[in-house]
Amino acid sequence: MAIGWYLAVSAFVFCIGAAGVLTRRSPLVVLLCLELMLNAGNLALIAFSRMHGNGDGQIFALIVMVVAACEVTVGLGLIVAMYRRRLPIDVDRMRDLRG
Amino acid sequence: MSATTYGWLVLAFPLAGTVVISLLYNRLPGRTAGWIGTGAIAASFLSALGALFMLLDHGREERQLVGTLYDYADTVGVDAQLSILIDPLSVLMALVVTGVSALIHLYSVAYLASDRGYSRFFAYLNFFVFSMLVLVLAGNFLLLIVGWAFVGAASYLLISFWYRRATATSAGIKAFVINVIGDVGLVLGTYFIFKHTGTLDFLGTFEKVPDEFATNDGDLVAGCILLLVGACAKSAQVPLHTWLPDAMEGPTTVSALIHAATMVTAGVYLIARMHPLFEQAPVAADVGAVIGCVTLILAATIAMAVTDLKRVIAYSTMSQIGYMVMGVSAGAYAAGLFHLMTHAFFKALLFMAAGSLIGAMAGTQSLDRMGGFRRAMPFTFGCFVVGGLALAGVPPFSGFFSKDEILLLVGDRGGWHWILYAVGYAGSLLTAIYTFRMIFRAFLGDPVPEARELEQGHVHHAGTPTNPMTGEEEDTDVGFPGPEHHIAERSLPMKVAMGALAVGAVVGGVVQIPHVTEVLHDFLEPTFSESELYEAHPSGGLTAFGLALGAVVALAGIAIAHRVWVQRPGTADRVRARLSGLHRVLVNRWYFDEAYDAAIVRPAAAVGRFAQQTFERLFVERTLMGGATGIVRAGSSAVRAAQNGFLRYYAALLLLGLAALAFYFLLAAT
Amino acid sequence: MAEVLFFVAGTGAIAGAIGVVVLRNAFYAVLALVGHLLSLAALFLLLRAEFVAAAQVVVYAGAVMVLYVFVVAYVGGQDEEMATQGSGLRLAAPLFAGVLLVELCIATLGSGLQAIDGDGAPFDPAFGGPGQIGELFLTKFLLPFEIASYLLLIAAVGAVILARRRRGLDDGDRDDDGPLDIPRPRGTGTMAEAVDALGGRPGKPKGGW
Amino acid sequence: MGLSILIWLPVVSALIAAVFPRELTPRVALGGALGTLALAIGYVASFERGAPGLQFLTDETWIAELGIHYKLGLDGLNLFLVLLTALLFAGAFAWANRREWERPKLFFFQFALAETAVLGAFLAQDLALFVAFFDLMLIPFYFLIGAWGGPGRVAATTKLVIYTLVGSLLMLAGAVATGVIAARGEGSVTFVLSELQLVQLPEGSQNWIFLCFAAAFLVKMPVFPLHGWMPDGYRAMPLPVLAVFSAVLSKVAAYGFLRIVLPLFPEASVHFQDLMLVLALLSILYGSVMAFTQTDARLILGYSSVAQLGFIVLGIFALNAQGAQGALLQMVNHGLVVAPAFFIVAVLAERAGGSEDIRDMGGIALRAPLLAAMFLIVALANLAMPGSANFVGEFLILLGVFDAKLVFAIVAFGGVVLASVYTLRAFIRTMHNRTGERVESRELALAEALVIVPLVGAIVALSLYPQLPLARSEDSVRASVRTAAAIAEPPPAAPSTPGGPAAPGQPVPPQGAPPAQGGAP
Repeated sequence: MAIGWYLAVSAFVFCIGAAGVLTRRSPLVVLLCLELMLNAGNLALIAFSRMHGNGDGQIFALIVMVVAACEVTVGLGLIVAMYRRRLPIDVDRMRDLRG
Repeated sequence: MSATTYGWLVLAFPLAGTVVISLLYNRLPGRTAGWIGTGAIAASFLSALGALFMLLDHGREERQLVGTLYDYADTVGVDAQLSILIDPLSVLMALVVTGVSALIHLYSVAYLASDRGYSRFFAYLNFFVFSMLVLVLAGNFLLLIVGWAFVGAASYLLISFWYRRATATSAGIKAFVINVIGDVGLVLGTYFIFKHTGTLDFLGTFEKVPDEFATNDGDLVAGCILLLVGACAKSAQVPLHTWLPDAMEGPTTVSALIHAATMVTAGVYLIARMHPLFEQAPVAADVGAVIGCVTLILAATIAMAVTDLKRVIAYSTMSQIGYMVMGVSAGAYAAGLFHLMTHAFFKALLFMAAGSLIGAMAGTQSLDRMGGFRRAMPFTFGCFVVGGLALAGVPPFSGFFSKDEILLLVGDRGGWHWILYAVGYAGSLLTAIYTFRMIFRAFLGDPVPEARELEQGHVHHAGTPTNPMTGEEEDTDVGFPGPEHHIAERSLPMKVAMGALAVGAVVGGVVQIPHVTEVLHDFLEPTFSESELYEAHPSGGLTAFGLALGAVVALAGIAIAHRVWVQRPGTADRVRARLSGLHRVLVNRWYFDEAYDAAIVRPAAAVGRFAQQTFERLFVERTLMGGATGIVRAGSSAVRAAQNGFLRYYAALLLLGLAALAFYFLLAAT
Repeated sequence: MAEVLFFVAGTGAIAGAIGVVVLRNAFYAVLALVGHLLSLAALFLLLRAEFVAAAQVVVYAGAVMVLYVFVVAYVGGQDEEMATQGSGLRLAAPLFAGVLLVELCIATLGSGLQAIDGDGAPFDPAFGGPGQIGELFLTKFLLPFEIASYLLLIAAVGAVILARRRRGLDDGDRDDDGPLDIPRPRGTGTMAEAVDALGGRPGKPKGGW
Repeated sequence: MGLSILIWLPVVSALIAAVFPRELTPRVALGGALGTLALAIGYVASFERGAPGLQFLTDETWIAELGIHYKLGLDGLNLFLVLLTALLFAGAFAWANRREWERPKLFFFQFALAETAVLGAFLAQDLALFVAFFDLMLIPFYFLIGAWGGPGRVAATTKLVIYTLVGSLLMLAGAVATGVIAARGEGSVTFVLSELQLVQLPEGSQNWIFLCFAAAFLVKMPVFPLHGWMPDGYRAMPLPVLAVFSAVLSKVAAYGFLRIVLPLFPEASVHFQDLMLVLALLSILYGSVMAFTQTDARLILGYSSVAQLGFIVLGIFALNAQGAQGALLQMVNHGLVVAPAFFIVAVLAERAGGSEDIRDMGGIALRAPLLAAMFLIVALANLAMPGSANFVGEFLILLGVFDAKLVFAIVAFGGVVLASVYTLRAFIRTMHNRTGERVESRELALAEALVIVPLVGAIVALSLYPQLPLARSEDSVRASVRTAAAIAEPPPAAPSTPGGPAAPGQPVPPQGAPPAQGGAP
């Protein structure tokens, strides 16, 4: 398959993820949508890596995975903390910038 | 040791005295501080003598020696070094300063014995002498300015020595500020001269002056007139004289030392030192002569009217310095410096005698309250009369020779200088009158209660000490004249000091009798070797006429005073009643203070108030600050509106930005 | 064969993604993401990135998603309403996404890169294997590798601190005075304040010299 | 490497101090500041007088793509300013040791960070690095005032930040523009000062970039009419912070003119000379008049600083060697005077029942002769009494202005007279006259004396031997003003006049080249 196809899939997934971030209100799902976008990026990276026959892209993808994992742990930690303190699990209702 | 080494020693002793007394101020028992101070000045005097002898060892042509310690500020074309110039002029000044200072220190040892600030006083006084010596020994303009300002600061410290008195502190600040104006004149004048000569060194400057400047060159005249501003401020010449009468707030010995004998004569020294400049700029020299002349007559008239004992002497000082300034400006250098020396003797003597008198009056200074002290204080009376005779210019006292020589040489210049000559003799008449007015009112007539008390062997003491100027009760902790008063009759150091000065006042004139002993003239000749005016010699006939006229005028003045205040005691009141307008002008000192108040002080204060209340608040605070904060506030509220905390809104903006960026790249690619 | 696989996996990935976005129940959304990730792993394999594909399955679809599931279970996977506020945004969001998609497609199609139409570089059997990855990580990318590991460590510690139950919080005992603890006026967003509802003591130093 | 130690030592030692128990933190931080001072003294001692160009050079590429270097160096311009900074910070740390601070670790960290930033700004020889350190200075002071300040600190901090930030942003824009415009001909961007000096910017660009830099510097000093933040800021700052803020930070700005503006934008400096001189004069007169009417001791000193900085600007924009040399000396002098003056104000306020209003003071000299003597020396130095180093500074400044623009010099002398009025007024109203109601006259305590007496000793020492800094700074100062001076006053046919051997428009050799000597003997 031509590399272009992979890139197209990547673009689709990225945009779906972006739309999800914009429309969903649960921070959990927002995090999931962010994962989608990151994975779209990963797909593009690996496609280009294949295109050039160079392993660097794969390394990038792995590091993105690490960052994504960190983001997930911290994000989920926050969600748990919010839940503990009986705060609403809803990004629209968490607008008070003064804590 | 060379002459310059002695010169450095002259400076070192008073400085060491200051440092030692300051560091040990609270550990010195009794009068130790006073003796240390006196000793330091005496040692300095001996060093000055050493410098004199070493200088006399040199040939006439080599009597200008420069000693340099290190580079003070030698950079970007400025060549200021820490250097002193030893020549006949500076040695003469150093001798007069240290000699008179040593005696006044001696007097102060007893006079201030009960003052709580005893150590502080001697630290200040030694510092003053050090400063004065820096001034007269300085080898370049920068060091001259340093000494010039140091004496101003020392004078400030000593005027406001009794710092709990508001009158003293305000007099101090006035003196200091006027002296700073003088410093500014000096600095600016230096700039004008430095601009052409490119050196601050005295000898280097004098060498270059004839080559760099044409006669009456604009910059040179400006520079010299600015130097005159400095001289006027320091020597209390019109119009910068108003601080001197107020300076009498300081202890009497300070008045004797600083405001009569030494500091105020610095202007005379300056003009003499700068004579190559002034001779190249005769216009400026003429201005100086006129200023001196105006001052001598103006001050003499005021001295006729004031009744405060110390202020009468202060105005008389102004008047006498007027003679000196007139003299040195008109080219009578040796005569001017001669008068400086004799004046130091007799004026210090007068102040000391006045101090003794004030001691007997328990601090009161008004002539109206004094009288009949002749029998109670014979020694003081004697000294006062000797000083008064010298001041009035009665032969053969010292003032007779010096004052008349100034007038002789001024008259010898001819032309319009005859006006100065005539005014000088008019001033001489007034001098004799007001001097003996003082003597007659204080010592003759019926004894006042204080005098009677003293005749019975007891010095009068006021119950509660008060400030004689305001009547305000003293804050009796420190910073007021001590509770006990001292008079010369009861105190050996005071007696010795006054006696020595009295001898000087009587016989000081012999060093320079025209056509007979011209010791001073010969001695100073190396300093003024290039001067054309220095060699001027009035003819024998003119000299004889001048001396005779001087003697007659002085005796006439004394006779008038005797008639008005002794023979017909009511005369003064009648004259005052008839000339009430003139009297008011004189008592108010020609309204100089009021004029300055209206012209400078009040407008400045008004500008300050306006700046603070209106300008700062309206412009800086409202317009600038308000404008800036307004802009920032408006901007921040716009930004704050975007920060609504609505997370998805942020994300949408991000995405929009991404889309826009991608769009840009797409466009850029095609 | 590859084409078939690609279309199956690609469709799976896109479907999974759509599932994540549209499913209201968070639990189902997580499951959809798992499906998406697995499809993506297949795509990675097609691109000859064996190691990344394995990591994707093991780390991502396995470990990370388990974490998600736990949290969803803990928080409670209640259904959420779709956006109520910002209805303009509700329209704008898909619009922006669509615009971006169009742009990306144009970029892909109109790209001047010739290689994009090819199958990629000539095949090297070692490419994408753990050997190559490991060598790259320990030579060329050693520093990023180390930094990433520190990042992980910090994130782990951070997550623990965030989620732990705080002892003594109610006493207003704030452990400050660390060298980098920034002094700030009350109410600038410490967690303690958020929970304490600003009831704590005023934490200001006195004015002075 | 060596200079990096000097810069970063304060902040590192503050971090170490934070490890110690909180009782010990201030002591350890003070130790760090004293160590920095010792290091600075060492540099002054080993500074080679007369050697051309920068010494103790550190030059690392920081951001290669932008041509930004981490370049540090000492020369005559910054040598004594560095020493001054180290000395005054050590004094301020010692003063801060006298009282308890809330959150001491944080306080001393911020304070030390401030020292690092100031030292960095003085030593930076790269425009971007200078800008970075210059802006870094704001951060610790923001916290120091905002968190530990007195009443009204929030408004004061806001004003301060707004003013300085506007200036800083303008300066940033100017710095970037300088690099970019200078690179247009060369191809590669560089921010290293010595290389930027080789490039002649077009005059139009020079003019607006000059204004950007001038805005930042004039606000920081502050100079009339950009001093709006000063009264509130001075009232609110904690005293040790205020002492270094007033004494050192203003000097960074003045130093910026000599280090950056004059060599890089000589044509613009000449173009705006009159404007700057007028601003300087207004500062002198306005500051003096305001100082005369204030009763808050801090504000008297604040406005007096406005006037003194007016003199410094006056000297710099005389655009000749005398003026610049005087300005440089005056920077050191003013720093040395104003810091002990603020400490003395603190001492006085402690004796006047906590009030800083001079109307509540009076008669404090009564039982405190040492305090009175110290204050007197500081006061006399502040009014630039001849014999003090301040006088030498003013003498050179006014001499420079006198040569360049006679009228300005004459007006400026009015400021000299006014300085004596307001300084003595403050001295008399606090120390002399009748004792104030709540005044309790006490001698300096040992801890107070340990800070004030050495600083006053430094004033006296410098007064006795001003040649010490002057001799070391002369060559650098000449190099700094050479181009501008040549444009302002084309030299006469004989090129031996001091200060202007280079022909107008001729590019200036880099700092490393030996400066052409003037005709001074």
